[in-house]
Amino acid sequence: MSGAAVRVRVQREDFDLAAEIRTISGDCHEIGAIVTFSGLCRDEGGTLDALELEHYPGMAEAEISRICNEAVKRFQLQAATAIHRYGRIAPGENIVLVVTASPHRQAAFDGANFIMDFLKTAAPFWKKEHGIDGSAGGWVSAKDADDSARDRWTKS
Amino acid sequence: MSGAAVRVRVQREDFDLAAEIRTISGDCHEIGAIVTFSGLCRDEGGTLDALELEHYPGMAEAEISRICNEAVKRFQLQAATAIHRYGRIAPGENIVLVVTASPHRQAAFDGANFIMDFLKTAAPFWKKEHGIDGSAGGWVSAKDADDSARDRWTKS
Amino acid sequence: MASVDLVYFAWVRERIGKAEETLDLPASVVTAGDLLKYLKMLGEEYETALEHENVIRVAFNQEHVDHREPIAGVREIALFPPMTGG
Amino acid sequence: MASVDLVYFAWVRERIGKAEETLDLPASVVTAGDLLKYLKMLGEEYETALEHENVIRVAFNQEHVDHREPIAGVREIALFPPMTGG
Repeated sequence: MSGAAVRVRVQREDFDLAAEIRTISGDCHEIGAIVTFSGLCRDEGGTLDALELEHYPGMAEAEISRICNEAVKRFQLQAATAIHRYGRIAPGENIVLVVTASPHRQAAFDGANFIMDFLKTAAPFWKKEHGIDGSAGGWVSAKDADDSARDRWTKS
Repeated sequence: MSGAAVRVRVQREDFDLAAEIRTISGDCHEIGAIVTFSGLCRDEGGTLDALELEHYPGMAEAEISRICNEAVKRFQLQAATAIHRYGRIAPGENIVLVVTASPHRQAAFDGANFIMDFLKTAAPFWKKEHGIDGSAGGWVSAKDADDSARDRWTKS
Repeated sequence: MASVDLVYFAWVRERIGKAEETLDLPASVVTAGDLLKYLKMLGEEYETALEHENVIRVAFNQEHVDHREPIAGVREIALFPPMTGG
Repeated sequence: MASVDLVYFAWVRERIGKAEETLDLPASVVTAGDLLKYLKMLGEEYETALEHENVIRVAFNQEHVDHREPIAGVREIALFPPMTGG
């Protein structure tokens, strides 16, 4: 959709979901649906002290922008915002935010879903777990399920 | 999921999306994904002055609760909130909010999507359009597309 | 004769010209579908409102029901068009 | 000899023991895959980091590329494990 706004940020600090929605919906009264996805750090049954998120500065922003622009084109979104945090993130804290806007609800849902699937598998971020016992539990492994989730978008 | 919180409100006033998320995520650190859907009043190319939303008090709350409980069970959600407004709603204003929480992203997406599809087709609300030319444009017709969207959840 | 509260919404309400009423139904009115046919005999406004019976939705005690559902024991019956919320 | 900036992330970075370096690549290193094989000859730390070549992801100038992609003209090459963001 021409003129659709893509906003991408990679930052250490938390984000303000309500403010991001206001930015998108502020002036446009043709938006019918806004979907947000927030990814949070789980405490893994109380064993996790924090996640440490490493990223590739520059490429992280570029790759997320590519993903959002693809989603805007594919689902005719009016806007797409994606914010990904890095650094140390404690259980219950936000990791990632995606916001999509569209005249119709299914496009907004699909757009946010698509962005998350590709963000998981293509945006250069890596999670390391720190246990409450002081251990650095090691790097989180990529999941086959995430690749499958991504691949469903390329099936005919 | 036992103990999952379903919150349903039918109200004239606007809602505070951020507050609803805080209510859900406040104490639980096992939530990995929160999806929100906001349905907004479009201005229909500048022709719409306002929507007037009529509802069936009592049944509206009951039906939305049934839908949310079904979603919680089906997608193993940790929480589901649905707020539907009634009365006069101007372009750009919120009509409906759905919030779902889950350990995993696809369940949160599917849960919110499911709730919206059934809310559109089964919750007793009716929209009447008021044009900027002073006309009461009549009652919005139900869409076959909404029935199809609902029916996909019962296939296979 | 069973007494039942009827409530109407949206254009069903507008066409009938009232939001609610209490009626005593004759014993011949067994199902929701029977009720629609019975109401259409009560006057032109009902006839207009319920003209296309198949699109009229029915709720018994605030739950959706099929037109074949028996009314026995129901306290509140609602008639309304297909819903357009969300 | 082409000079190129190499950047490493996550456990690739930890195992190699540095986050970045600039290397002059011999002419025999044509593709990303050739680069991985070349690096593994530079020492045990590279060998450990790049042991399972097929899981190592490569980016040229901050864009994902296949292991068969030719390096010619590339300024910055990144090597890293499969991503786990989101």
